[in-house]
Amino acid sequence: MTTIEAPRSPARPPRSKGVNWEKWGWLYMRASGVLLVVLIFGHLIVNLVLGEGIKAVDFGFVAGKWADPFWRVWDGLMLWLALIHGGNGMRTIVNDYAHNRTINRTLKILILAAVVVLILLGTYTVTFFDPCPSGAPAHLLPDFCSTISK
Amino acid sequence: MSEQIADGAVIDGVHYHQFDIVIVGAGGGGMRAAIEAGPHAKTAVISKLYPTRSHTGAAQGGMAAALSNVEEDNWEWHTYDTVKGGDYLVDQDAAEILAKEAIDAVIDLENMGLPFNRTPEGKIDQRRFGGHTRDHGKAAVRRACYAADRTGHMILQTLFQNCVKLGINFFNEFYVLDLLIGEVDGPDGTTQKRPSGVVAYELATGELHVFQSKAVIFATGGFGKIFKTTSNAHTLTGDGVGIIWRKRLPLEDMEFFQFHPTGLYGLGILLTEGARGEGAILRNASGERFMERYAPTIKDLAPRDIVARSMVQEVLEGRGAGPNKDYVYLDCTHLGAEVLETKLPDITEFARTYLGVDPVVEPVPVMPTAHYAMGGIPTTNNAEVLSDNTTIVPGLYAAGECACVSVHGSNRLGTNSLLDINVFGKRSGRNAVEYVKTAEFVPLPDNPAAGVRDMLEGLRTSTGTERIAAIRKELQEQMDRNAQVFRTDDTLAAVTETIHGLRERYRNVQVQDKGKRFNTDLLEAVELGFLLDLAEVVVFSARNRKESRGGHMRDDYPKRDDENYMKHTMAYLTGDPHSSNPADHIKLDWKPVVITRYQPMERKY
Amino acid sequence: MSTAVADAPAEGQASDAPEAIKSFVVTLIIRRFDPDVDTEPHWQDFDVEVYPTDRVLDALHKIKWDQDGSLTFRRSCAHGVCGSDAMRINGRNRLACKTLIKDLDVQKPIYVEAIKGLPLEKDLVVDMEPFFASYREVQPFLQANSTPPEGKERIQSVAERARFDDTTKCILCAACTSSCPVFWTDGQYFGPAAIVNAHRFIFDSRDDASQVRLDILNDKEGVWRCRTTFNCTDACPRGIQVTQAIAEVKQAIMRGHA
Amino acid sequence: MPVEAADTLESTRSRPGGTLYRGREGMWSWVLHRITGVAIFFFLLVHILDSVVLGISPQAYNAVIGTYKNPIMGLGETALVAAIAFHALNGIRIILIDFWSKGAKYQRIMFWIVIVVWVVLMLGFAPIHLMNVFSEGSAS
Ligand SMILES: Cc1cc2nc3c(=O)[nH]c(=O)nc-3n(C[C@H](O)[C@H](O)[C@H](O)COP(=O)(O)OP(=O)(O)OC[C@H]3O[C@@H](n4cnc5c(N)ncnc54)[C@H](O)[C@@H]3O)c2cc1C
Ligand code: HEM
Ligand code: SF4
Ligand code: F3S
Ligand code: FES
Repeated sequence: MTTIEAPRSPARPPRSKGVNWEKWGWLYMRASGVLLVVLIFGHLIVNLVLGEGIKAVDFGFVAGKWADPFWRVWDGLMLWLALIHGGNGMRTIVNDYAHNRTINRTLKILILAAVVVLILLGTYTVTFFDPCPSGAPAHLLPDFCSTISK
Repeated sequence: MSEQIADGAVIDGVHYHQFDIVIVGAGGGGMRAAIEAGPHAKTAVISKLYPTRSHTGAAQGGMAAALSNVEEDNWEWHTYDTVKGGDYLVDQDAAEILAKEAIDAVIDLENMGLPFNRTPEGKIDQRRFGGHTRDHGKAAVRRACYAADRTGHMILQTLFQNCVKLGINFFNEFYVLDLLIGEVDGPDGTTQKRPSGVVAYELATGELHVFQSKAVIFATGGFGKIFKTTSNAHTLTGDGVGIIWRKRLPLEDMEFFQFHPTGLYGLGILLTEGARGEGAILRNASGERFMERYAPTIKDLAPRDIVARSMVQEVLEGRGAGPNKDYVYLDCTHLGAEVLETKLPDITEFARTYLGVDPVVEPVPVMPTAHYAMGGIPTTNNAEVLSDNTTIVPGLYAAGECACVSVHGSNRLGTNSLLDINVFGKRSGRNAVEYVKTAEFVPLPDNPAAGVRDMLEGLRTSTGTERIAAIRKELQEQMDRNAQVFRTDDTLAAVTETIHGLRERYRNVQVQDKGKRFNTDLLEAVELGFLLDLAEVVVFSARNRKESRGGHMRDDYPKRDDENYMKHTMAYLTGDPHSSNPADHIKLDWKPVVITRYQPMERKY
Repeated sequence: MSTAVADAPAEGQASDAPEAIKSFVVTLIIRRFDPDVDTEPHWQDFDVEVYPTDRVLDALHKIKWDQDGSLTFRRSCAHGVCGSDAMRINGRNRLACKTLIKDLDVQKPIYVEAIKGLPLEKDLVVDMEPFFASYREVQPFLQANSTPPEGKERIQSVAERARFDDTTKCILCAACTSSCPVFWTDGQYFGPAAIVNAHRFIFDSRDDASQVRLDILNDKEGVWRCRTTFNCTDACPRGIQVTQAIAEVKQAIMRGHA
Repeated sequence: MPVEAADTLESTRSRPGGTLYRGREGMWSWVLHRITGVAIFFFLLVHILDSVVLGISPQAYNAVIGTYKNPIMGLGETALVAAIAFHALNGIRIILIDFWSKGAKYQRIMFWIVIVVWVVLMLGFAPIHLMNVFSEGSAS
């Protein structure tokens, strides 16, 4: 940075009334953070540490997990909490560094879009996931599929 | 003669402003005045520093007021102590006002939000301080209201906060360089001097501003920088007093400068008398509590002049500590870490930071440090500036350390200055408001900024070779050597010579920075000019007072001489200010001391 | 005892100091900028003879007074109480008058530059106006509805007084605000100093406008922007626990009262 | 002091515009928190997308997840877990600073605790994970 820092804009824009996003955002980051610690570490341990770790992860593995609604709720929660947490974090960062109004706007819209789309897709997946899609090769599916399909 | 110039006009590069009241200086005195004036008149405060940088913020120990919050006390005792502390050169009517209005002054500050230390009952706490006694000298009394050892900081912040609240107009880093005085028809056909405004130099841009106003209040603080070892800030160069002097208005009691006993050795940074108020003790090399010999009753809490002199005496008689036997110790070790950390945190840190000495476990090397100008711009009890012993300059006021009311006489008591700036700051503001209600603007002279412009351009473009710093250093060292705690005719004569030589050299001074914006080099050159002028007056007045009294100790005249010198010195600038012999341009006169109740007596503590 | 340190000379004593005290030469590398001629700041080296007990301010003075009079910086009290001379010394915000040469690594040059995030005016001088503007916005003055008895102080217990003691020490030097990475980003954040001065009143038992100040700081540019980087606390020359104060204000906003 | 002892070096070496601010634990922990946060965010985007593939077909999912089993990705995953672990631990530190009255006082110690716990976690995790990744594949 060789340039001289620009003066602060003289007048503060009027405070917006209504919901205080900054305060709730701040609180949300902390609340979600605490929950995420449990969710993410649980997730990591189950998927990467226990058993054969990453090598064991495949369709069958996930499907097996998701057969239990407990893990569906777990992953669903993680999805929502982490995406909103991350999205809000990214918004803060954009606000810090993107001073140009249009760039700032664009980036925030992109973040929002990414978060919304992924939450929708992800939620759809965890909710309507079919562990035993018909027509799939049986060896890729979890063991219990054979019992169900009969 | 130019008529009214509209507020905001820019003519020939000079900016014009118009206010009812202009206050020069944003220390405690200036801001206290602003709080009175702001709501009632269009007021501007012009300061060469951001207000919170003013040296009032350095004051530590406390502010006196006979609140009787912790023990019996009353304002009459306070008056007596002030008079006696000032070695009877105090104007007693003024001292009475000071002591009486002290109570309101403290309460005002508390009500404005000042966070004083509290007693267990939640009242303002008070501590002992040098020279403050109960019942006319019987014992030390707890009279100083304080906030840890940052009382001045809290006062400055509180006053600034209230100025923010009131929306006072500040012109920060504007350096006032001239006072404009016009002649108007007085009441009975005479002509009268009245201020028409001031001229200021804007540091950020290098441009000149003329502030036309009906009333001007000077609150520009002291001039300790004429000495080397001083508790005063680099910026305390006596500009305000110097401007008044150059306008050929008189200065009073300039020979009386206070040397505070406990300056950090070698540095002059102050360790508050509050330390001794809390029980700290002065010791010589052998660990003896030597103040017992000089002031048997109140010992270390004797007034500053006595303590400072005793310390120098110890050193001169070979009982000083250190490799050069040139300092004494302030011993706080028995106070304990608790008291030091809670009641004297800042000075504890100063000793640690600057001397590497931890007061909790070892005594701190100290020596007297130039601290406070008792003299200054003579004013009435209403803060009106005098042009001789009795005539006021209507519309011109002075308050704070730059003024001489005189409530401090020849030696100020600790905590009486923070009081002074509040009591007389308030009075100056009030009276200025009353004055501007009926007064008219005095027309500005033609080209009001011309004088200042010439001076600045002369300095900026000079091809001189003399270093500002070299001249200043020489002045400060010689003042320390010859006009400090002990003075004789010989030393004063020597420093008179020095000053003369330096004034000659100053004409050939070099300003290296030729730029317009933030030219602090130019500023230092101007400040040096004021320092030289004031040092000359100080020394000239000191030579003339052939007695010892308060802060003025003449080794060749060690006794107080009430018969000949129970009067204030008034110094006037006459003739050619550049003439070589000060006697050719300084005329001294006397002004009687106001004595009401307390007849001069020998001072014993 | 104390003599080893005490006999080292202070400012200006150099010339008549006994030989025993060793002075040495350090290099100061100062980031300079003269608005009249420069378009960009540049670095300049100065070699200065100093004593270990000298302050960086003394070294700057020696440069200004003996070498280059155009070097520009603010200073007044020279002992850390007026807040004039906050600057970035070796990459950290400090007061030049409270930084002793011996506490720096004198084998290497000392880098000195203006504080960051406020508009640079000249050499080490920045425009303080934006800083004071933020300060003014938090209503830094006592607002009490109750009237104390005529001619009497308001009562405040020792404990109530202690509640806000830490934040009364602020000298408005801007070392904190100009060390805050969030403030650097766009200068819109109120900054730690303004919050400290709001804290001073929010927790003063005599004040009745805490709610107003909490509302002001419960803003897009208010306390929530603080990312607890602690630069402010590390930089504060008065040892104020700045981040702690900010945390207390956040808590108060969440609670809904001081 | 003697003027000759100190002459100006006029050299103006080329140096960066300003020095890097030398913050301490608090600042560097924040820098890391920010960087890891962004990294995790982008990873998360990808990770959710690949989970969405679950809904398409088992073959497709296995193909995607297969790439995670390649050693390069294995290293990348270790880094990611390292990032998550730091972000999470430091997140807890931040939360303690915010909600525990002594949090600000102990923030520096807490930072070093975060580092220590993080190192321990990674020492526990990395070998297991890397062994799994680099061992001759049993699964699929
Ligand atoms: C270290 C120290 C400790 C002290 N402790 C105590 C104590 O415990 N108790 C006590 O009662 N007294 C104490 N005093 C004395 C007391 O603090 C001062 O005498 C008093 O604060 C002076 O206030 P003032 O408003 O007159 O001046 P200052 O606070 O010095 O303010 C002067 C103002 O004038 C401005 N100014 C000057 N020249 C110009 C110009 N030409 N143009 C524009 N503006 C100008 C400056 O910017 C500044 O704002 C102490 C003094 C010192 C130095
Ligand atoms: C594992 C548990 C997690 C915890 C405990 C946690 C905690 C936190 C906290 C407390 C903050 C706020 C920091 C501040 O205000 O200064 C934060 C910020 C952030 N987090 Fe997390 N987080 C976690 C997981 C995640 C995940 C999964 C992502 C990615 C999607 C993420 C991305 C971010 C981002 C981008 C920021 C903004 C950083 C900044 O503003 O500097 N975090 N995190
Ligand atoms: S909080 Fe500390 S660093 Fe910040 S302005 Fe106040 S004194 Fe300076
Ligand atoms: S440096 Fe800035 S981010 Fe917060 S802790 Fe201090 S205000
Ligand atoms: S000069 Fe006053 S704080 Fe450094």
